Amino acid sequence: MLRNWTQRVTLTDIIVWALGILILIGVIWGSIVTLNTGKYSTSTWIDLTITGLALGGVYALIALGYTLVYGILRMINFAHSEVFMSGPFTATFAAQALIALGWWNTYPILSLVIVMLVSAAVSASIAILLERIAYRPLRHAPRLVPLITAIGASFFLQYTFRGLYGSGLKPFPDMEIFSGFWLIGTVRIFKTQAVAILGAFIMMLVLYTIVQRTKIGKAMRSVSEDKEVAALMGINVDRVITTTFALGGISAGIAGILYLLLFPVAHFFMGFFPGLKAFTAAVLGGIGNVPGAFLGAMVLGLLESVGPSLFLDGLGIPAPNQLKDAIAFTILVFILIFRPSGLLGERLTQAKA
Amino acid sequence: METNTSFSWKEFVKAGLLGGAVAVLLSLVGMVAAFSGRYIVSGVFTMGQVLFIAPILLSTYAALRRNRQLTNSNLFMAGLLSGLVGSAILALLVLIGSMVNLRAMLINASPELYGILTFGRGTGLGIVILLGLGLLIGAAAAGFLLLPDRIRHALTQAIIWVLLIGLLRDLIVTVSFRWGPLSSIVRQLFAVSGLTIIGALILFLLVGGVSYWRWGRPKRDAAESFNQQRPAARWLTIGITGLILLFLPLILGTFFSEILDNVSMYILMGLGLNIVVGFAGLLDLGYVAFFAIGAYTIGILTSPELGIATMSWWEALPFALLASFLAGFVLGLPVLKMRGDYLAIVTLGFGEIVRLLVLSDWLRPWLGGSQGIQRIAQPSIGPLVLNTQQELYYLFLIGLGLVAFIAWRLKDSRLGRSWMALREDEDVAMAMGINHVSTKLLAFATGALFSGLAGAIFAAKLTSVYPHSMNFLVSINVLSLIIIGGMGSIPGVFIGALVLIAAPDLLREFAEFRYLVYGALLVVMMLTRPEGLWPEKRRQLELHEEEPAVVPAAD
Amino acid sequence: MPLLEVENLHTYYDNIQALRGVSLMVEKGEIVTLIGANGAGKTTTLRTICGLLRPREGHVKLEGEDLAKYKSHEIVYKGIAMVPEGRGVFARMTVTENLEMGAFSRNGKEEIKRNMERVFSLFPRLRERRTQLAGTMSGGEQQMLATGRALMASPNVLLMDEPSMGLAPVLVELIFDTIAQINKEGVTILLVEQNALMALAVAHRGYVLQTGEIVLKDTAENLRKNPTVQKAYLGME
Amino acid sequence: MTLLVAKNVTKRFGGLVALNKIDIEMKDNAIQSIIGPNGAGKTTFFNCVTGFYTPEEGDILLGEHNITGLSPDRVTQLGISRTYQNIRLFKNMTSVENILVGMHPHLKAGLIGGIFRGPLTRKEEAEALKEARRILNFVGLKGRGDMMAKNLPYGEQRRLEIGRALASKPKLLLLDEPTAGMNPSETHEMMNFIRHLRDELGVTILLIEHQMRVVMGISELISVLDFGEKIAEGTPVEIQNNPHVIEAYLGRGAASGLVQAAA
Amino acid sequence: MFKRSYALLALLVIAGMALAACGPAASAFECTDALGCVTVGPGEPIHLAYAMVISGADETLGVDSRNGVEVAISQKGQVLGHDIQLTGEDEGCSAEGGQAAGTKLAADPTIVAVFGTSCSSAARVAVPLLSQAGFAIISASNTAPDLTEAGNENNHPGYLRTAHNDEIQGAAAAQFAFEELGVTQAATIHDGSLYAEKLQEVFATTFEEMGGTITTTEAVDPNGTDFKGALTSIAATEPEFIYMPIFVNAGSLITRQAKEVPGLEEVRLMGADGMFSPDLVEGAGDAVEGLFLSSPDLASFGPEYQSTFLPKYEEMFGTEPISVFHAHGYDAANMVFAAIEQVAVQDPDGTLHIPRQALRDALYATKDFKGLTGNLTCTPTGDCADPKIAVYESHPGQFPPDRIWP
Repeated sequence: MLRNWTQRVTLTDIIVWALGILILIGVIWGSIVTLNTGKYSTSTWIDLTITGLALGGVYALIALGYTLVYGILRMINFAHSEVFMSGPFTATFAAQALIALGWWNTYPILSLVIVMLVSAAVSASIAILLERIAYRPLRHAPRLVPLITAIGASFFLQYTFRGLYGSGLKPFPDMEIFSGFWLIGTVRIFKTQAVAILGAFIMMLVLYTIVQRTKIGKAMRSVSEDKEVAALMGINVDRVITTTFALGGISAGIAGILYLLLFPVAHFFMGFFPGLKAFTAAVLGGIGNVPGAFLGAMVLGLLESVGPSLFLDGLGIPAPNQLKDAIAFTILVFILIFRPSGLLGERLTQAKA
Repeated sequence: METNTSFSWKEFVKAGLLGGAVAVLLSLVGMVAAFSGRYIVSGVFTMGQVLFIAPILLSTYAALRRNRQLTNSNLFMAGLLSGLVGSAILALLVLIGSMVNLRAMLINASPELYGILTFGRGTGLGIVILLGLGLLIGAAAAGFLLLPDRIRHALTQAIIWVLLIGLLRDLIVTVSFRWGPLSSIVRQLFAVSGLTIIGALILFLLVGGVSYWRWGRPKRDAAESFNQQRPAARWLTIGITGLILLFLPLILGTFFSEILDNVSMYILMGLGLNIVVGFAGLLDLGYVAFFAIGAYTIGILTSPELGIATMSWWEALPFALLASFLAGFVLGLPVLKMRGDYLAIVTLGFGEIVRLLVLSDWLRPWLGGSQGIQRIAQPSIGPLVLNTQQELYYLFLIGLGLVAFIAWRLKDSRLGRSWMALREDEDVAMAMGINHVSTKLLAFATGALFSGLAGAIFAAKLTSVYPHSMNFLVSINVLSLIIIGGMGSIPGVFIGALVLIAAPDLLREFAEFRYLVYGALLVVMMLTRPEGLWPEKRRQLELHEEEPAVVPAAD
Repeated sequence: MPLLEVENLHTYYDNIQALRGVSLMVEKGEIVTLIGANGAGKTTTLRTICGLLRPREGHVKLEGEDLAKYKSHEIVYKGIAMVPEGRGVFARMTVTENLEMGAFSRNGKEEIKRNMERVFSLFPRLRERRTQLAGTMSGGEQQMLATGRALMASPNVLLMDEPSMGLAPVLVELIFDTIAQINKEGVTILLVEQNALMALAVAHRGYVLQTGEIVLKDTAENLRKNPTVQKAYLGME
Repeated sequence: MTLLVAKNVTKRFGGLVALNKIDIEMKDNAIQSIIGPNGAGKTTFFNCVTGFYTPEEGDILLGEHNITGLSPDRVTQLGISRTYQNIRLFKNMTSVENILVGMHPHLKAGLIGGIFRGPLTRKEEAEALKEARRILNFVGLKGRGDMMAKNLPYGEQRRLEIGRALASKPKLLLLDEPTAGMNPSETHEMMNFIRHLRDELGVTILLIEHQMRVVMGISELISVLDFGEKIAEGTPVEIQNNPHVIEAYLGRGAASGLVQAAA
Repeated sequence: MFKRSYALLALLVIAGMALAACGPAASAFECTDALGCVTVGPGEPIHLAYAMVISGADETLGVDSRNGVEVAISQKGQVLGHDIQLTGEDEGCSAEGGQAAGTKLAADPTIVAVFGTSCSSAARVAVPLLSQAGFAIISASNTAPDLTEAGNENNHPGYLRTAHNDEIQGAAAAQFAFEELGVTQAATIHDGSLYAEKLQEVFATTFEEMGGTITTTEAVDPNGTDFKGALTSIAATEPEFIYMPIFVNAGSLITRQAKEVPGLEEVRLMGADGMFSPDLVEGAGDAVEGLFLSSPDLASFGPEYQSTFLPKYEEMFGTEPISVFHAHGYDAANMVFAAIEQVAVQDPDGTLHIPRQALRDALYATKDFKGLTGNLTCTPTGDCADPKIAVYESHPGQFPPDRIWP
C-alpha cells in the first residue's frame, strides 16, 4: 500500500499539502500564543462567538439561494449577491414610509413583517427575472456562458440600483423592540443577534422541509437529477426552476432584513462581499445541500469573527482584523482543494466515466 | 405558415413596452440627463434625446422587421401602435412624476429629466408632444423598413456617422489643436458642443452619398482581402500599418497616447487571459493578482522609498516577470484540480487575498500598505528616459508585439492543442497522455507572465503603485474585453479592448455608467452572440451547440 | 381511429435533419416496434412524440388530437408515458420516491396506491428494495424501476426506448416477458429496440427506420421473414 | 509472455464494492473480452487500468511496470490507450487534430519550442502531421482529416476514436463497446478491423462487449463479471457452456441461440 | 470599411477648409502672461473642468464635490457675461485614473482651471500634468500633507486646495484628546485609505510627542460590516480613547458596535471630517451619543450653508449631500470665479482673455475669502482651508452636532 501511495503522490500534492500544513501550524501556533497571553477574557470569546453566529445566520440565508440554484441547474448564480442587495435596499424606503405613517414603533412586528415582505418580494422578483431573461435561454450552453452572463447581470443590477437610487447610504431605522440585549447568566446576547440566528435557523428548516417533503420539493429534486426525465413525469421543469429561484430570492430578501437589523445601512455595493462569503459558506457546507449551507455559514461566520483575534493576533500580525476576508477566502481555497464536496456534501463519485 | 394579412397587435404592444421600459430605465439611471448636455448637432438634438428615442425606435423597428410580410398599411399601423405605446410609457413617467415626488426614491426623477423628456414644454403640452413623437417614431420605423435596401443602408450609415462624429466632437477638436491650420477648419464643422448644422449636413450627405454609391460593390472583410493580396502588396500593407502604429502618438498627441497606452496595457493583459480562458478554458477571475505582482515587484526593487533595492527598471524587469510567472505557477498548483465555476470563484478569492495583503499593515514595511510605493524608476534607453505617455507607448508596442507573437505561435503548437483538448474533455485529454496539471499550469503561468509584464510597464508609467489599483474590476475589465472580442481569438482581444477600454475613455460622460453598460453588454453578448465580435472560428461552432449536433450516439 | 398517429415528422438538431417525414401509427392494444441502425432516428422519433423535441413539420396525434400545442410535461397528462433510453432513474431518490415521481401527473391517492401495487406485483424485486436509493441498484433493477415508474402514470401509450440496452441476456428475456405482460393488461406500447430479434418476437407490427425515413412496415411476422431485414438487422446471412 | 496482470484488484465507492478481488491476466498479442451486465464493474475495471481510479487493493502490472495508481497520462505514456462506450472525441477539433492530440506522448515541443519553432520543432510537426494522415488512412478516414470530429457520421467517429487511441502507439488497447449501436454488417466490419489491428500492429486488445456474437467471434479468452466479481473465465466455448454463466448472465435461450449461431 | 472612412476624412478636410476661409478676424489683445492666455470668444462659455472620482467604490466622494461645484456654477450664472461650461474626467480615486484624467485634460487648451482631484493618490500623478499645462488646480478633498509641502516633489505650482491638510486636523485631534480630555491611552483605526491612514499617523505622532501612548492601531475594511473583531482586539489593549478618521459607512457601524463590545462601553470615540455628515447620525442611531468629530469650525461656516446651499443642492440632485466635501467644492468654484473676474481682460465685443499665471497668482493671493467652509486664506504652497479645526460632540438625531472645543 505504501508503495502505491508514494507513486500516486505528485509534486503538486506535496506542495499543496505542505502549504496546508504550514497554514495549519500557523493557526495552531497563533491560537496557542493568543490563549497563553490571555489577552482576551472568556466572555470576550463568547461575545465573538455570538457575533460570528449572527453573521453566519445572514450568510446562511444567502447561501441557501446559491445552494438551491446550484442544486438544480449546476450553475453558480453569481448575481445572487445582487438579488440579496435589491430586497433590503428597496425595503429601506418601505421603512421610511412606515415611519412616516407612524407605524414603525407603534406596530413593530407588523412593520417588520411588511418590510420583510417587501424585501422578499423584490428579491424574489429580481431572481425570477434574472432566470427568465438571462439564464433560461442559456440552459444548454456550455457552463462558462451562463457564468459570464451571471457576472454581467451582477454588474448590471448593481449599477442599475446605483443609478436609480443613488450611491449614498440608505440608513435603516432602529426598532425599539430589538434594541438592547438579554442576559443569560453572564452572557449577553443582543436581541438583533438572536433574531438573526433564530430567523436563519427557522428559514433553513422551512426550506429543508419544502425540498424534502413537499411535492414541489420532490419535483425540484428530480429536476436537479435529470430535467428531461422529470419532464417525462409531467413536471413543468420551467416552473420548478422559477420556483427554485423564487425561493432563493425570498430567502435572500429575508436575509437582507436580518442583515439590516444587525448592520442598519444599505448601499448598492452591499451585496458583493456577503455574496462571496455566502458562496464560500455554501461550498464549505457542501453546495447543493440545504443543511450544509447553514452549517457552512455558521462555521464561516465563526471563523471570521473569532479567527483574526485567535490565529493572527498570536502570530504578531498587526491589525489582524484587516485580514479577516483573507481568512474567508483562504478557507474557500483549501476547502475546494481538500474536500470539494464540503462538510456535508456527498462525495460525487465519477462512476459514470 | 399562414398568409395572414392581419397582425397580432400584442406583439407590437410588447415591442412598444420593451422600448419604453428601456427608455424609462435609461432616464431613471441618469443616462439621459447626463448626456443631455452633449449635443450631437448643436442646438438641434442631444445625445440624451437619442438615448430615450432610440430604444423605442429600435424595438419598434425590430418588431416590424420580424413581421415584414404584413401589408404596408398594416406595417404603418403596427409601427404607430408600438411607437405610441413606447412613448406612452415615458409620458406616464412624466405624468406620475409631475404628481408624486418620485425623487424621494429615484434620485434621477428630477424636474430636469422631465424637462428633457417634454422638450421643456411643461407637463401637459409635453406629454402631447411626447405622444406625437411616439407616433412619429413608429411611422419612421415603418417607413424606414419600406425604403429600398440601398437607400436604407445609406441612411443608416449616415445617421451612425453623424452620431459618432457628433459625440466625438471634443476629441476631434482636441487632436486638431496639434495641427494648427487644420484646427480652424475642423472647428468650423463643430459647435461648442456637437456638430454645427452645416457640419452635420455635410457629413450626412457625404456618408450617405458614399455608402449609396458603394452599395452592391463587392465587400470583403479586412482579413480576407489581406490574405488575398500578393506577397509584395501584403508586405506593403504591413509596412504601412507598422509605420502608422509607429507614428500614432506623434500624430494624435498626448490625449490619445494616454488612451493608446491604456488600451495597449489591457490588450497585453487580454492576450494573457485569453490563453488562460480562451485557449485552456480556465475561467480566472483573479487575474489582477499577477498584474499586481508584476507592478509591485518593480516598485519594491526600484523605489528608494522602501529602501529594499534601487535597481533600474530594466534590471528589475526580469525579476518582475519571473515573480509573476512563478506566482502563476504556485497559485495555479492548488487550484488547477478544480473545474469550471469553482476555479472561477477560487481565483477571485486569490485576487482578493493579494489585494488584501498589499493593503495590509502587516506587510507595510515591504509593500507600503495603503500609501503605496512611489518614486518608481522609469525605463531608460541610454540617456533617454521613457517618461511621457508617447515614449512609453513604444514600450507597450514592443511588449504587445512580443506577446501577440507568442500567443499566436502557441495557439498552433503542440501545447496549444493540449490546451484545446483539455478544454474540450479533460478526462479524455488525460487519457491521451496529456499531463493536465503541468499543461494547465503552463497556461496559467504564461497568462500570469503577460499580466506581470503589463504590471511592470504600468508601474513605470505611473511611477507609483497603490493597492487600490489592484481591484477586482481590473479582472472584470480584462475578462469582459476578451469575451466581447471573442474568446480564444487573438484579433478579438484587440477589438474588445478598443470597444471596452477606448470607448469609455473617449466619452467621458460614459465613465459613470461604464459598469452598467459592461454588465448589459456581457449579458446581451452571451445571449445573442456568445462567440464575440471577432470570433475564433472553432469557438463559434462550439458555443452555439445546444443539442448534440450529431444524432445521439446510441440511437 | 388509431390511438397514436404520427404524420410526416421532420425533426432537426440545429440544422441537421434527423427525421425526414416519419409516419407511423399505433392501434389500441398493440405492441409496435421501431427498429433501425444507430442514428436512424428511432430515439428522435420517440422524443418528438413525447414533446422533448419539436418537429419542424408534421403532427403527432393522440386519439385524433394534435399534440403540438402541448409541452412535454403536459403530454404526460394526455396519457403518454416514456421509459427513456438509459433508464433515467432518479439515482438519489428511493425506489418509492421514484415511483411517486412517476405518478406526479396523477392526483387520486387511491389510484396511486393501486398502481404502486400493480408495479410491485409486476416486479416483486422492487417491493423488496423500496427504500433503497435507485442509483445503487443493478441495471436490470433500474430498468424495472423505470418501467414501473412509467406505469405509475396510468398511461394509454407506453413508449419504451431500448429497454434491453446493457442488460445481461438473461435479463433481456425477463424484460421482454414483462413487456408482453404489460401489453396484455391493456397498455399500448411503442417499442424502440436495437435487439431486433427480440423486439420482433414480442411485437405485433414493426417499422424499419433508416436515416430518418421509414423504409419498411409490416407485421412482425412478415418482417422477420423479410430477407432485407434478416440480412441487415437480424444478422442472418 | 504476459503483458497485463491485474491481481486482486478491489475498488469501492462509498459502501458499494464495484470490483471485488479481480484477477485478470493478458498475454502479449491477445484479444480478450470482459462481459457482464451493466453495473458489473467492467468500465470500472477499465478506469482502474487506465489510471482514472486508484484501486483500494491489488496491483496492476503492465510488463514490468507497476501502474497501480499512476495518473492517466503516465499510464498512457507507458503504453495503454482506450476508447469510450459513448464516443468521446474532441468534437470541435478536426480529425487530424484529434489524432495529433493522441500522438502527444511522442512529441516533444513544449513552451519554448512552440514559441520559437526552431527547425527541430518544425520537422517534428511536419512528421507528426504525416503520421497522423497515415493513421487516418489506416482507420479508413482518408480525406476526412480536416473535418470537425462532430460532423463525422457515427461509424467514422468510432473509427476516429480508435485511430486517436492508436496514435499513442499503445501496447495495450482497451475498447469499450466498440460495436455499440452498429448494425450487423457494420459490426462484422468492426470485428475484422479489430483482428486486423492485432495482426498488423501487434497490439494487444481488451474489449468490453455486449454483443455475444462479437465476443464469441473474436475473443481468445473471456472474463465474466457480475456485481464486481469475476464469476468465470475461459474460452468462448467454455463460457457458453458454463452453467454458472448461463444462469447469471446469458440465459438459456441466448446460450442455445449462440450455440446455434456459432455452429 | 477602411477605404470608405479614408475617403470620408479627405472630403471632410476639404469641406472644412472651405469653411475656414471665412473665419473670424484676429483680436487686438496681446498676451504677455508667462503661461499664456485663454481666449473665450463672444458667446462662448468659460471652460472649467473637474478630475474627480465619479465611478466605482469611492464615487460618492467625487460626485459630492462635483455637485458642490455645480451648485456654485448654477448660483453664479455667468462670469463676466459668459456661461460656465464644466466638463471632466473620472480619476477613479487611483493613480492610473489620475494619470488618465490628467493627461486628457492637459491636452485641452481651452480649460482655464481644474477642480480636483478627489483622492491624493490621483493627485500625485495628475497634478504635475495639469500644472505643466498651465491650469489652476483646486482640490476640494485632497488632504495628504505632501501635496502642499514646500519643496516636496509632489508639490506643484498652480495647485491649491480648499480641503484642510491632514497635519492640522490630526494634530488638533491629538491636542483635543490629550489636553482637553486628558486621556493618555489612545487606539486608532484606519480603513486602508490614504486619508485615514495619514490622519491617524499624524494623530499618533502628535499624541505620542505630547506624552500619550498609542495602545494599538487597527485597520478595517471600508466596505465591511462586522467590526466587532477589530473592536475586541482594541478593547484588549484597554485604551481610554479611540481615534478613527474614517468614512461614514464603517464609521457609523463602528460607533454602534463599540457600544456592544465589553470594555469599550465607556471609551470615547472620535472621528474626523470624513464622518461629519447627517448620514452618520442616522446610521449610528442612539450610539452616536458622545461621539467626537473634528471638522472645520462650523461657527465660521456662513449661515448660507443651511439657508441656501443645502436647499439648492437638494433641488438639483434630489438628495442630501452624499459625502463631506461638497462645500469645499463650492468654495473652490467661487474662488476661481472671483479670481477670473479679477484677472480677466475683456474686449469690447465680449471676448475674454484670461492670463494663466495671473490667475494662479490671484488664487494664491486669496485672503479672507468668505466661503462656506470658513474664511479662506491661501498659503504660498496652496493650502487655502481655514485651519481652524473645531471638535464637536454628537447627540442622537441632531445635526450639526454641538461645538465643544476650542
